[in-house]
Amino acid sequence: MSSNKSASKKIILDGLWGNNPIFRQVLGICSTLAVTNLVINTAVMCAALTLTTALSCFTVSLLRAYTPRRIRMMVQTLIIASYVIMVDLYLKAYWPEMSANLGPYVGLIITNCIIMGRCEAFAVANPPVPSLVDGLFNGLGYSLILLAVSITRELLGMGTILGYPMPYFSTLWDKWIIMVMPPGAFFTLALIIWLCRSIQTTGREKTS
Amino acid sequence: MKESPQQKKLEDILRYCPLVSGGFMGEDLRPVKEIIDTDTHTVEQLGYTNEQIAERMEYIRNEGLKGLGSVVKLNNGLEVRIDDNRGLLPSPWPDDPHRSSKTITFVLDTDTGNELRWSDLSIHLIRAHGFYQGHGSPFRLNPSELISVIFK
Amino acid sequence: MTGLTGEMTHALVVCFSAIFTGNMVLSYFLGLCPFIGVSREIKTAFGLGTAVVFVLTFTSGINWAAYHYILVPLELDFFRFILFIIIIAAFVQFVEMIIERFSPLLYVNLGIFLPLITVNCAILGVSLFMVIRDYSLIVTVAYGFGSGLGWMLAIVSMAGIRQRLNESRIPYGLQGPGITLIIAGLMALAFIGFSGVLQGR
Amino acid sequence: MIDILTAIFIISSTAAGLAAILVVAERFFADYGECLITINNDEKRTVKGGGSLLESLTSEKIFIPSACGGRGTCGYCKCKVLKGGGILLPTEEPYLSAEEKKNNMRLSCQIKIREDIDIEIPEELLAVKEYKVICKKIVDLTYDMKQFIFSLQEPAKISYTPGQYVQLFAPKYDGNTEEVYRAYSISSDPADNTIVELIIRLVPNGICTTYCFKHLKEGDQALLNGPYGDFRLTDTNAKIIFIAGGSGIAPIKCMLHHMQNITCLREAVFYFGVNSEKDLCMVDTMRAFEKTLPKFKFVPVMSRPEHPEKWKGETGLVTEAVLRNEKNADQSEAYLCGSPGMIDASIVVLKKLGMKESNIFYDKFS
Repeated sequence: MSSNKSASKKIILDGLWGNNPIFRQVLGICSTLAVTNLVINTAVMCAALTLTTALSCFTVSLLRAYTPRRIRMMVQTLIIASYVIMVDLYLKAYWPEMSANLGPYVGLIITNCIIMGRCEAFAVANPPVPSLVDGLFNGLGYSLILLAVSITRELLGMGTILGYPMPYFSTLWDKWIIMVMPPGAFFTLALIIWLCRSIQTTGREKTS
Repeated sequence: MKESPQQKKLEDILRYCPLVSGGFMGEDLRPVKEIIDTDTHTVEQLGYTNEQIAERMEYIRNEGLKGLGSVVKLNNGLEVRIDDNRGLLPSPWPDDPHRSSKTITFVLDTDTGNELRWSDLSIHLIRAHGFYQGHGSPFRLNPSELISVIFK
Repeated sequence: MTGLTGEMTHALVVCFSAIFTGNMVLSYFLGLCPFIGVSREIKTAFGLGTAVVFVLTFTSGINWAAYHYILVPLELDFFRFILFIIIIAAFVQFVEMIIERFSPLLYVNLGIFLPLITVNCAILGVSLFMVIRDYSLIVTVAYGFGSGLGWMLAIVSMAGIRQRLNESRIPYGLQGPGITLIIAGLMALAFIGFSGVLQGR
Repeated sequence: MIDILTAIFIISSTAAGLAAILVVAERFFADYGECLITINNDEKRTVKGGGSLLESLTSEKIFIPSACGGRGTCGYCKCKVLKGGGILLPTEEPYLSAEEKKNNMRLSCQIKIREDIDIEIPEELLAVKEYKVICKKIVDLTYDMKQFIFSLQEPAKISYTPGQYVQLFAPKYDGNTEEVYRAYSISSDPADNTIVELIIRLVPNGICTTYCFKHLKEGDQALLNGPYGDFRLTDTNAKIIFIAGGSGIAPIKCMLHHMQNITCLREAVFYFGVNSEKDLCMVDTMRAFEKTLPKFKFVPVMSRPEHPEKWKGETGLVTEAVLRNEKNADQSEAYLCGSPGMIDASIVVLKKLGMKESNIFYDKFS
């Protein structure tokens, strides 16, 4: 029990920090960065993505013994696509205007590189439960960074978080329009990646 | 990181390379470009260039070669021994036809007791690509340690 | 006849706006992973760009046909994701086989990028936008070609800038993805300058 | 319920249809049919098209040297392609000199066989065969050198000229993920053609030597292919100067066996360079040769003896010993075997003694 406890501890730490999908693997930024101008959009998107990653990794590793090598990629894409369609239909049914806000980006979770990456790198060669843990915590590591991006963008751009006006930012702060527009997303993400990588290397320098 | 096919081919060769046992990357998961950037960055911070380092390593190797396998004492307290083997090692970089002889240089710094070893291929990889190999690889050279030994 | 010319002008406007005002990667963030990873030399970037233009133009046309002739009559609209992905993957595999068989030189310059494209968000993104904006066939193909060209323009100019940055000293934390995103941000700012020119909707 | 079934049917039928198109296309496109390889326009081999030239030749038991496992980064597998090789690919460009490109040399691991192809390879490569062998005996010569005696199984006999080498196959073992071939000179007596004897020195982190020293046991099966190399004795009767260091003694021992078999009366002296007493080996075999070959002299040279008082023989570097003992060498021939550094140093000394460059033979495994 202790060995797989430390193993899963390593998977969790890797997913969140050591091998973080955004600033370490630099994968899967496409579909979510577009909606980071609003924290609520990003939260829904990240929840959908984390759910899809965890469940897809779980299913892929369940079927890993039966999928022939040649069509492995095709089978993985179909599994991911089916989960994404479930999420899409759920949003359309229970939260129509959010689904309208997100537009095609919910569908684009299918081609999100981090899901295919985790399935290909981990789920294909590991038992279901660790794969589920790996998918879940990679999704969480991914969501943390993008939530940080969206909070910065919404706060500086619109002075609100989740739509509620913030005390200082909504009154005295003259809004940075650039944060609402696409270049703002690039700059914010770049700064956060810079911050995280510097923290990580100074840490690693001491240990190695 | 999504990489171009050429980059992927280089990564594949360096990780599972049939030239040196254990490959050139040890158990370092970082992409090659990042390893090179980090090492070049440390070298720059110490005020040297890869070219100077490669030249100095070559000088020490040639001094050691005169001993034909026995230990040669350099003036600054370094002891050099060459272990020469037949055959040539091609460079793993995809478009780099350079070949280096299987000569391994052992350097012992008598004052600090540091022992370093590098092959001719290591010298070429440092000069041409700034590649000091990944952590855990048998021929990994830590730039700061290397500079402290060879520029004594 | 006027219907046709109207269509053509609409197609041209959409194509032009897909290159500059609504650039795939700079304003819709689609295809960002290969954009950051593969933009180190101009030669590889150009190869990948041409492959994306080629694949985008054909797959948008095929996906339009599949959507309007298979899904809409049978009201299977929500299956469009799976159908588009299968068509894109099959098309890329098919083209790779043809190129490998008939022209080894083209394969070495273009064909090796094709596997990289099957999982590229931009290709699926264009097909999904085509469905949302409800374009006709000619406009869809023009839109596909335009967004492919826009993507290529972005990655080739990024490669040019990064190649010049090789010698400059970049703080360690910013090397790699960090500096690429900052350059992309600056390019996005520049492309916003075009927004007043054409608003192809 | 009906529309769920139709939905599933429609999607799976389109998916199946596309998959069928791909499979048919694959069969049609990837099938190049049977292609004929003509080698040095007399050997004819038919192979299935589509694979690389190197793979097809290896499957036809024709072994072209390669170190990088067909990845196109070592440039060892060059061969001349007269017809049917297709255009020169950018991946081959850096490995071919302008002159090689002119008489259309190509990298055989990068050429894909699409049609009939004529190639030209060195004649000796055709004589190369693959031998299944059993490791009969392992003898410790020094702390880092071992003698491996392999008895041939299938085919049972090997014919080689003294001085040639074979490639030993090192399979995957823990710590090594790639199968590689490494070259070692044959040191056994050519008269007995059912065994092959190799002298191998441990190279730190070498893939094959680690396999031989740690994983190969007596009675194990192994794979060899060969013989390779054109390092051999000339049949003049000029005086011979052998110079070797470390495992370079192997081909020279083989040549001495050969001279003993044909009772050759050429004058010969063998300078064997070692570091210290613990590196000295095969002294009794060499003394035995001195008895059977009247004009043969064995001169071990020790650069750093641990007990100088006990050591009577030559000291210092092997090149210094040659300079001391040999006077004019313009009529004699030299055979050098060992590390590239030692070979270069010996060539300089021999030239100083007046030896012509054409009379100096060496095998650096280039």
